[in-house]
Amino acid sequence: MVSKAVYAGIAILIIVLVVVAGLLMLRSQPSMHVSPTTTPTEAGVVAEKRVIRVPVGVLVDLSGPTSGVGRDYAKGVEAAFKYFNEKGVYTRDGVRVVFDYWVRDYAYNPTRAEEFYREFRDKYGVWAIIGWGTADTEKLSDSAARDHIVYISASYSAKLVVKPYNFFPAPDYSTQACAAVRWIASKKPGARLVLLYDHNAAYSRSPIPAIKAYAAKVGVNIVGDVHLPLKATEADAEKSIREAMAKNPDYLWCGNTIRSCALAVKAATKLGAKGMFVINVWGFDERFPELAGKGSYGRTAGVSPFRYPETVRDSEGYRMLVEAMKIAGYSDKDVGSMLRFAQGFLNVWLLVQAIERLDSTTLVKGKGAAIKQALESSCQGEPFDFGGLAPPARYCPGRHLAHTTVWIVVLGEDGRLHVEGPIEVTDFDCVKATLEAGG
Amino acid sequence: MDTLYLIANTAFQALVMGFIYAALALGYNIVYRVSKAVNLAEPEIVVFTAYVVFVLSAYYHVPIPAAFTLSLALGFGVGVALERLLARPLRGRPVAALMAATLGAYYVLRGMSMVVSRGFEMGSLGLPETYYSIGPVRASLSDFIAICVSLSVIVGIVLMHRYTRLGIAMRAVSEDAFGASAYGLPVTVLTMLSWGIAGVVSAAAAFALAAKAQVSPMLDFYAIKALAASLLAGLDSIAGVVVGGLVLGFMEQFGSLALDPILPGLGNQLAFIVMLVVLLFKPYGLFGTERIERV
Amino acid sequence: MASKHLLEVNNIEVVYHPYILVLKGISISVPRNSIVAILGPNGAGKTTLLKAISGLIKLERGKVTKGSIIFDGEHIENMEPENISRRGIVYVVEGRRIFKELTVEENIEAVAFAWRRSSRDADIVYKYFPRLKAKRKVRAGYLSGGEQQMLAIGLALLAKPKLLLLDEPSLGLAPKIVAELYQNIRELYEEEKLTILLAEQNARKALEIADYGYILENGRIVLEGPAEKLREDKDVREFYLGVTGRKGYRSVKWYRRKKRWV
Amino acid sequence: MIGLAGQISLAQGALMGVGAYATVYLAEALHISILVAIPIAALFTAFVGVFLGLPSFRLKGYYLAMASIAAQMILEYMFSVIDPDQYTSVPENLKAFGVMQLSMFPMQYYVVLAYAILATLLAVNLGRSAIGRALKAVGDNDVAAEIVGINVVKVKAIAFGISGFYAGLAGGLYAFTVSGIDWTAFTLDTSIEYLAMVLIGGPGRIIWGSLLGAILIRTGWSLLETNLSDMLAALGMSVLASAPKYVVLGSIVIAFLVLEPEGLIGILRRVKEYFRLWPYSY
Repeated sequence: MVSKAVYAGIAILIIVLVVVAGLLMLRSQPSMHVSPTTTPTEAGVVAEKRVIRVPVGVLVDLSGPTSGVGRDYAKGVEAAFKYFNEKGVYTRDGVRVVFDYWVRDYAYNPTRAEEFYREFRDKYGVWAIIGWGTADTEKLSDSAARDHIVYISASYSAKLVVKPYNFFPAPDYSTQACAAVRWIASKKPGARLVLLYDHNAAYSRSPIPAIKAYAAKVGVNIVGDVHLPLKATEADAEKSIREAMAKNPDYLWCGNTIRSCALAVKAATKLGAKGMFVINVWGFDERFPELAGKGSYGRTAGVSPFRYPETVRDSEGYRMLVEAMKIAGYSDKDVGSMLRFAQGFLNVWLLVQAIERLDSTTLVKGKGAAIKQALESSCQGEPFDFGGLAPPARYCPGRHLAHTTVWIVVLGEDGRLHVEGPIEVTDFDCVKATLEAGG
Repeated sequence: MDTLYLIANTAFQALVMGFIYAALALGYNIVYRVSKAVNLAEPEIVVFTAYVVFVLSAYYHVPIPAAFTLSLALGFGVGVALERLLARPLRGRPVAALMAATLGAYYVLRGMSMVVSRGFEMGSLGLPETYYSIGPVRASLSDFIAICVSLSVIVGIVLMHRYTRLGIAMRAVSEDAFGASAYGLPVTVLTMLSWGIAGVVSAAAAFALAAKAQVSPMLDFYAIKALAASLLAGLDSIAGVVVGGLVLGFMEQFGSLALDPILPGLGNQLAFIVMLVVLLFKPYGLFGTERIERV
Repeated sequence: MASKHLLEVNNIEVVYHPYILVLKGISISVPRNSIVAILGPNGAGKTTLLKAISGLIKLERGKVTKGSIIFDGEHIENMEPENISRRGIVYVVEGRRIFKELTVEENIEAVAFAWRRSSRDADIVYKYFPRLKAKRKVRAGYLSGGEQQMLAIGLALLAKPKLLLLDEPSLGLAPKIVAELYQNIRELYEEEKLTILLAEQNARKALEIADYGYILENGRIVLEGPAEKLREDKDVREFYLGVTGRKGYRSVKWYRRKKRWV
Repeated sequence: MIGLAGQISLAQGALMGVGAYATVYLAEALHISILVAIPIAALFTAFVGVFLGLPSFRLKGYYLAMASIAAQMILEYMFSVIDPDQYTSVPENLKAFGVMQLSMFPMQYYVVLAYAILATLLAVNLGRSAIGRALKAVGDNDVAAEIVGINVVKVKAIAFGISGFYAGLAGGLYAFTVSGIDWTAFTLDTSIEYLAMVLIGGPGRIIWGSLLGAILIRTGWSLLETNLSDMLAALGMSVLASAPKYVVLGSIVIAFLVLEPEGLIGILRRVKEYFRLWPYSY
């Protein structure tokens, strides 16, 4: 009995050691898998080619509470890297740039994100990070500034607008929400609006102060402030909708993620609640009609700072997306939402465009700081162009607000998405309102 | 708004959720009866089987009833595997060891759900949207599906335990495995079968839950909440889960109705407060036998 | 192959997880169609011996480490308890092990399920223990001690045992009930052609119906012999049957000079 | 940490959160250095720990598991109420001690190390003290321990207090090392991970077992995580990046429980024993 256990113990130890050793060996191989360093297309040029390898960390949520949208975003990021590595990215002086990237699933846990951040910084010395959520990005923003790492996130939190190294190719949540309020005001002056969101979640809360401030300005009456849990069941959603119905709203703002908002719209259909839903950017995409059912047709709209890829099929950007999907080996079936895919792709594209503006010496010498400079050069100069997928973006030092153009995507009676807008809020600084409300 | 309307609808939703919680709690109790341990892997069995139904129907176009049946079979398989791999080798060791091992299984199952779901794709089961008005109550097809599935599972299990020889033998084993084995009852097989049945119950509850809350990795949260129903009923009670589940459902729905304006979200956490209170004052629940070991 | 003995236990040692040695080299044999009694004080190892034979020590992390147990010509040491009971050894556990939450009828159903017996077969219980028939819808936990013991033995009967292991059937029962119970056991033995291995502290009663007896102390067999011989043995009389032949224990304080064979 | 007195606690993550938030709020309210606030917050967490342990004073270990799950979820909710924006910044100026600024890399490391060594020393001595022995006795069999004359309730209360204290300490140190705390770092998953560490390390050996388990899981987990992620990414399956991690860790926990309940420590001891006796097997 005892000796059996000894053998079992030794066996386990050996297995553990072998696994660890194997992993270490794998690790010691430089990650060359990303792409070949020479391009056969330039046949004839026999001279040795210089290649700049840019290390980039990617933080995504594939197993946590936001994985429902995080998955397509991660695919977009990955496909973008593959696409650009294959197509070739060159600095201003024509030196080839190849990205080495490491994808980490931090499961929406900021502590994990911080661990991976350290790994990126200390082990790989990354120059840039393509990130994800609000809490983690805000948490890491100061470190990123200190370590001169450009941080492009999928969180469009207003707090990140003023952080020196944080960028995103879209207006912030509150600017988007203000656009929604403006759209509501234009549809029905004096409209009654109920806010539905999770009162205990950072993402859901972030645009609320701006909405309240701007609504007062444009004459939209906020008649209710109702809690809708992120982890809702139909029963919970119904409860919230009943509470909202009591306020007799013309419009309802849903500030949660897609699952929770879809349940809310479903519940509204079931209870025969009136009013149009206007849904925050992460709460609405192409999958919404399917998730919320036919009852959502004609009564739902989503806020989007991007063109839905399907609506701009003849654009340059869409062509690139399709090609990136092909290169990464994804079929249409693999990507649930092209919008999320595009969001990931755009974040990488922004990085690529910044690098293309630099010459090789500046890039190698300045690393993250140089990329930041390049991004901020758009303030006075040429904006970054996204081939029709999103409006051109400009970043000014101290205020990284790409643009203020927002579309409202209405789910029509026919079950198809109709784009309205663009809407620009020029008469109010929503970022400032948010920052002042909760510092 | 009409108070009657409000109360009737809240009560109806409480009823639906109550039955779902009851079915989830039943999964815990069946395992507890034979192995005297709480199967902490159940929340992930729920996620796993719910995803199986979703993936089969959404990607492979298997009709929902067939996908559901398959998921039941899979739930049975998972339950049996857990018994074979965890409960049997750990027989005779402290119960805490088995519970810790089920936590290990929780991890394994989560990994498996990720693979099955291709990285937690979310989705709805795509049940037909049909709505009914019964007096002041608005009900949807998914409400009825949730009630029917969970209720039929509970009733089925109760009847089985009451009237079939297999069920009676299971009750015998749950009361005294040692004695049962002395009389030649196939304790090992019955224990395995119980775990398997618990898996089936969890899979059925998962379907009911998915009908009400869509398919997502968050489903485990509700299964953890159902522990409160299980405790309230008494861990070794079978029919008591109905009361436990309904109490929880009503408490949660009316609780969040009353509490949300004051402390948003507290209503959804009431289950855990119930758990603590039950553990402190009535650890054997409302219907559990008081044989629970005391210090 | 049928040897004279239905059961032979050869020099076994039993260890409880993982180091506690409980039985130290015990050998007994049980001839077909006989009642063999194992006597001894509390903690002598009687129960452990029966558990070793029935395989139930496995559930308590015990193990037979030496020696062999041969039943009907087959080695059964360290087999799964279910497999042993399938071979016809049925163990009526000490302390009236029945399913107290179930009714009498359900108790019978459960065991009948295990042996795939029809309800008609189940009537055997009521045949030998007619007292139970009136209480078939009563929860077993509410039966009297004697009735519970009867039910326990009745349940064992459903298994059509070749060898019935009875552990302390008289424990905690009133003398009158004990007499009735032993009467029933005797009838059973005669009519069903059973072989019974009986562990008892109540040596007087046990030796009344047994053919052969072993006396166990501290995990060893200290004395054995045909029942009538044991009944006559001086030491047995003194220590187990309470027959001192002297003026009475009050004056002697016999328990203080209790002799050990080991 | 958790192996104390044979109980399973799944609230360790939340207790760590209590320690972290208490540290920050204390330091801010009293304008004291975080380093001073850490032990006070840890004491506070110890009280919370005792409170959480209340149900198990009357009941067996597995009931504590359930009570601790409930407590974990309630605490999680409370965090989400006090910190709804999921970010409570830890002011840099409170990280100093006297005039020494301690928040930068090498100093930060030394501070944490110092605390860790102190804590371990404390734990080692605790194991040898009368309380430590009483804890073990209760862990083995609380009924028997009571018969021997150990005040089981008191000992259990102490056990929960101690485990709360250490969790609080860990939380405080965590707050010290980061720029801001966020309650999603203290979830049920965190608790489960800590439990796994102890189970793999060796539940009986409180200190060395947990230490070994913690080191192994931390390094092993991150090795698994990074390498598997990269491998799967190379295969174009990065959406599944986390799946193997969960499967492997879960399997290891199960394997240890089933095959080697004494954990790594047990294996090490037996291997040591084996080689000591080698080449004779007895």
